[in-house]
Amino acid sequence: MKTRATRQLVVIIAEEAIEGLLTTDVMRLGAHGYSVCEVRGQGSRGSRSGEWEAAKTVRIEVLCSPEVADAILDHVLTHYFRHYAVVAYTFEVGVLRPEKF
Amino acid sequence: MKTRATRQLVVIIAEEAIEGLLTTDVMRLGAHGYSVCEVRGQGSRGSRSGEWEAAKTVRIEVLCSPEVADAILDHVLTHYFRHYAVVAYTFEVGVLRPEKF
Amino acid sequence: MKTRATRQLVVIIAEEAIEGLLTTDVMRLGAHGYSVCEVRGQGSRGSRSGEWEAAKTVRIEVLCSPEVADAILDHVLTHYFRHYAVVAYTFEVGVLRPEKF
Amino acid sequence: MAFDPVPLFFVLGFLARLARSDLKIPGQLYEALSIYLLLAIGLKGGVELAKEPFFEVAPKAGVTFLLGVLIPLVAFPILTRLGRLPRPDAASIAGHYGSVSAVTFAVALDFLRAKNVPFEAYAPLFLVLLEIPGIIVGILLARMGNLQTVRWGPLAHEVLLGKSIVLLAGGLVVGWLAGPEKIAPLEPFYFVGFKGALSLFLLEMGLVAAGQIDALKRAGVFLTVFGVVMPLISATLGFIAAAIAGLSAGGAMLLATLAASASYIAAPAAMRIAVPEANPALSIGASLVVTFPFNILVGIPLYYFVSQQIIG
Amino acid sequence: MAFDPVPLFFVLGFLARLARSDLKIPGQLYEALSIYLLLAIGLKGGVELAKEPFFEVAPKAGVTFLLGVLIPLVAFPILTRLGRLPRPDAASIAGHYGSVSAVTFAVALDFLRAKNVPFEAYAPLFLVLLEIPGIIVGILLARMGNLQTVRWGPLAHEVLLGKSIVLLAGGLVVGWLAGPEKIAPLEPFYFVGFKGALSLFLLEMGLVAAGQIDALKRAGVFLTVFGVVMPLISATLGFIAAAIAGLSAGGAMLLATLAASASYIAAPAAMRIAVPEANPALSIGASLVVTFPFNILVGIPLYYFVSQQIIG
Amino acid sequence: MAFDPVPLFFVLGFLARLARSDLKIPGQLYEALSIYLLLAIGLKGGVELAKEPFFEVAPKAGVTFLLGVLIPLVAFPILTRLGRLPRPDAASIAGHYGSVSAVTFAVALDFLRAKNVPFEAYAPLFLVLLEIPGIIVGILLARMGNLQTVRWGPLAHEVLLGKSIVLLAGGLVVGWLAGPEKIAPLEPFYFVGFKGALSLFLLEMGLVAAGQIDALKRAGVFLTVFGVVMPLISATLGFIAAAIAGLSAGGAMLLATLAASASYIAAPAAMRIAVPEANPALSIGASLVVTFPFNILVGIPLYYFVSQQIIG
Ligand SMILES: Nc1ncnc2c1ncn2[C@@H]1O[C@H](COP(=O)(O)O)[C@@H](O)[C@H]1O
Ligand SMILES: Nc1ncnc2c1ncn2[C@@H]1O[C@H](COP(=O)(O)O)[C@@H](O)[C@H]1O
Ligand SMILES: Nc1ncnc2c1ncn2[C@@H]1O[C@H](COP(=O)(O)O)[C@@H](O)[C@H]1O
Ligand code: NA
Ligand code: NA
Ligand code: NA
Repeated sequence: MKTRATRQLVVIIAEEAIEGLLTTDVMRLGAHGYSVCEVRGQGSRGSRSGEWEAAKTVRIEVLCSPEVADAILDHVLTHYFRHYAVVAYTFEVGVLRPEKF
Repeated sequence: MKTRATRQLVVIIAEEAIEGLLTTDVMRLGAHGYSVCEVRGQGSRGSRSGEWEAAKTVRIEVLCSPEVADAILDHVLTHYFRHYAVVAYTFEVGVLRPEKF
Repeated sequence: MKTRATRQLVVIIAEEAIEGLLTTDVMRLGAHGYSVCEVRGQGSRGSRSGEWEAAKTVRIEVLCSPEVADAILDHVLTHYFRHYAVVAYTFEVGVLRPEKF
Repeated sequence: MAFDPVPLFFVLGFLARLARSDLKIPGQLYEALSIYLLLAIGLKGGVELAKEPFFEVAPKAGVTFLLGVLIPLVAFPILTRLGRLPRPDAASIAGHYGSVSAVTFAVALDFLRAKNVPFEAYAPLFLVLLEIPGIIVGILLARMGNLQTVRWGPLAHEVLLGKSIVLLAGGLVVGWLAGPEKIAPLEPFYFVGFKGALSLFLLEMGLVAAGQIDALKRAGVFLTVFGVVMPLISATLGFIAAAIAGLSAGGAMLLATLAASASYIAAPAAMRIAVPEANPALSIGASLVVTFPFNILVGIPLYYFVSQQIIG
Repeated sequence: MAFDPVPLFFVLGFLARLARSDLKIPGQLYEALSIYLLLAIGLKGGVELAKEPFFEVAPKAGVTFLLGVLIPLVAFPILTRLGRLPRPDAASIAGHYGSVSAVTFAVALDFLRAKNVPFEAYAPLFLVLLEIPGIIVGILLARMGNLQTVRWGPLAHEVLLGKSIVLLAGGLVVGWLAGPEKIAPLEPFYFVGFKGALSLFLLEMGLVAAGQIDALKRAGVFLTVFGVVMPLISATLGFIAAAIAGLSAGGAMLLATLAASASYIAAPAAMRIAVPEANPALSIGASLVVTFPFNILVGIPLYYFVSQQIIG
Repeated sequence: MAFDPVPLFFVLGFLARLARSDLKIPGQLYEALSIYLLLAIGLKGGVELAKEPFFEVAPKAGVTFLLGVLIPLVAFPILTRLGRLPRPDAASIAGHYGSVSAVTFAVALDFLRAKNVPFEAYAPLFLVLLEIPGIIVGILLARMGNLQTVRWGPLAHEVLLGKSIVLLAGGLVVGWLAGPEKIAPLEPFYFVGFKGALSLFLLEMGLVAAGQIDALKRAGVFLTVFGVVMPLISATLGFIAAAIAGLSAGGAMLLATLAASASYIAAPAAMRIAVPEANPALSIGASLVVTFPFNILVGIPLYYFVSQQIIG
């Protein structure tokens, strides 16, 4: 298959209470966009069914440069991991229009 | 871990108005299936909250061969990138039952 | 970008009827969590619109060690592929707090 | 000539989907209406149940239960012998037809109310009693010979605590505990709005049913015919059971409708887990795409007509 | 002084979003209410249509249709000449203003009912007739010179089977087939609850409109002014058409409101596919953020006042 | 004996979830009902407020506000001293109990209406006034000593423009501006349907509360006891405040219920941002799994009984 420019995809799964904080931070740290979808799930803090306000979880995905990805992950690690239900991971993807991200 | 056959996962995030066009194209270009989920997000064209018809965004994922992945991405690049809110990326994944895709 | 510890992300797309079975199995096989989102889609068994009970599809993602990933995929292959609408794939991601998964 | 609007809503949804309109059902509206309808049916039945002496109701309930056991036993040989279907598919379909469709029942209720025909007002109890036995018999038929492979624990849980049973039976109990006077302030929400909510739900069912046309194609000619003939057989059995139980004409019509209706919620979910090798397209094609519209459009007026002839 | 609550709900939603409150619209509630309102409007109109002789309605329908063709033809030169907008944008916006907003119509209906003003009760038919021609004319304007590039097949499908047409026209047909007596039991759900559902929908529209403030910024001063002036021009054309068609004061007010309203559901969807190079922020900024609130808050009382002066 | 159906719906949901039924709440139905209930409460209060002279209401409002400040100050030492909870947890829980639960209030309203007990009809104003101060005091308690770390700007925004305040206060203003006559056509939707919508919401609350049983386990015995005793203390304070403010028996019962109720929407959201180190399982376990059912099932009849003894 064709060789394509690469970028990082960063995925953050977190309780919805901090969606606003996280997306603001993500944009401030240099991302040019993000997409959010609602999930339900289970983890070390028990089950989160999404049925009511405090049980909602979101999955935020951000396509960005490796530098921005590092900045986002470090920020999440320092500011949110301790007190919030958060999971984060990253991987490399081939993109169209790399200049967009 | 076990070595597995690989395929490409293509992800297209786009305004819902063209979901029908995109999924038809994807199947025509050789994919054998796709999965769609609704997202909200932000990008160069501003924020898309998903609250009403014109503000909806979908995330389409297609597991397919590298050739089909190329065909899909090129098609999206030529036909949709100019006028529509679209983001697309691809990466390699290990699959079960490779003959299915 | 920084080097990070890696884990596997396993994604299972399946009819909602077996969501409960699958998530129970996933946890039993050693995963420490999972996230589920609702999708609609198309595949070899036709279109699944998600509009009513029997047409619902879920996308389950599990961040886990390569061993657990193997166990999950093998289990899905043996127990669910034959009779159910199921798609599964896996890929490697960089994670924060690897000890969590 | 003036048509009853409720079935027209079904037709509207059906045609819209066939014509590939972009009209879509918000999935959660479907769920919300379904919760509402089940609760409303249960509540109303419960209020009425409170007025009946137990020994009046018990024998009728017993006959109803037996009817649920009988129907799949009748359907199964038809499906294996005439239809030459493999055992799991035949058993699963038999289970679907042994169980019931609450919305079909709701349309029949509405039909009788519109015509001011009296009926045993605790009829929703029959709905609860008929939902389960058919499913169990279907599973037994599928697993004959190796019954030890059935995981009865989870299955019983799945079937007895499925959402429709919980809402119907829960509504019955709430209605029964609260009684007519305390339920009265809930009337505008649950009873006055019932027909409207039902019409909206039928619009959605039309969309859903037409969306399963593919399943019908896979089901083929035999199952299409079965989807029309089986309700007629079951309705006949229903009328016989009603005669044995001594029901009024209205009650007999409701029992015949229940017998004739096929499940498209509880049975598919249970069969998917308990009989995974059965192809769900077959049972859904027959029950949802043929039998459901048949009952709504033709069956209910027919069963009503028959009930008036033989009992009314 | 007592305010009409319905527009106040819009203002509440608008201010809440402007103040960045976390009040959000469940997307499926928006969809559910929109399905409900369209069906209710259609049903009511259909019931009334059943009472009218065809030759009474046909000429009025013809005039209404022509009005839908005319408005975009008037809007287009204003947008290209005065606004110096590129052809695709001007054509797309013209199409939005040629088409209609069902919710604006619903508010006008409710306004007349509250004041007990009589009107041609089959007015929802006008709504159906006005939804489409404006969109088609807009697309033709965008594609003048290279009409062969338009894929008319899919477009006709998209426009004729769009969800609002299906629900409105479907409701009309169901209401017409069922007639007043059979529709009566649906009244509590579809008609008595109408104003409440409308109020909730307007709350949501307020949130949506304020959420599109950015689009208005991109649209700029010219389109903001256009969003206020164009409805006044269209309403005038609407009154002229009403006079030609010989409508009552109430009917004239409804036709003027329809003419003045701009589409924010059917037109955006159709234009996005048929004229992709048109920037959707421009048409949505003007139609949703300016014209919709203008009509709800100022236009409807104004058109009412005018209708009473010239006809009432 | 006839039971009030509204609490029975809660019990039904609670038992269904405990029994691990697959009955699920469509998330957006939950949101839709919650928007509806808050608006309906606000509207009704606003209509009544329009009838009251300002100087009548102002002192009662002042007393209510002080009550909201007082309750967390009483709860906090109990939680730190008796419960030996760390400061952030104690402060967060105190804030939850200082704030209120609108649904508990709705059940109390419905209880009084069913018994035809008169009350100060502008009581929803108390609900608005009590929602916020408790949360602020809770945050202050958590941050004592390093108040400069609190980001007051975003916090004020979060708390003052939270969805429940916007809907309640917005409903009050709309009701007040529109007045009784203009609100009348909204009655069937917002008021006649209220009890039914409330019953459905309580079914969902039962499912939600039972789903949080795990949280209660983490909360432990002390918080379980606290969840029953604290409402009794707060209700007592509420009765004292009512006596000072000179409320009627009905009004006193409502104020006691509000005082006794603990927030499970506004407070969790605010605390999560402002006091992230507080474990949300503790406050939710106590407020949602213990105090909410306690108030619905035992508290409201008890506060009513007491109000009749001391004032009625
Ligand atoms: N191993 C995992 N794989 C996928 N998602 C996870 C995993 N662990 C946790 N999550 C998600 O992250 C949320 C919070 O996790 P936790 O903080 O571990 O409770 C859960 O509710 C899941 O949605
Ligand atoms: N960098 C990004 N990462 C993830 N999603 C994005 C990104 N940029 C845009 N999107 C998504 O794509 C949609 C359209 O993007 P745009 O055309 O840039 O406005 C947005 O609403 C987002 O949902
Ligand atoms: N190639 C594919 N790419 C992405 N999702 C797929 C693919 N094939 C199937 N799916 C998803 O898996 C579900 C079941 O697939 P199937 O068993 O092939 O009908 C479909 O409804 C889709 O949601
Ligand atoms: Na049956
Ligand atoms: Na117009
Ligand atoms: Na309180």
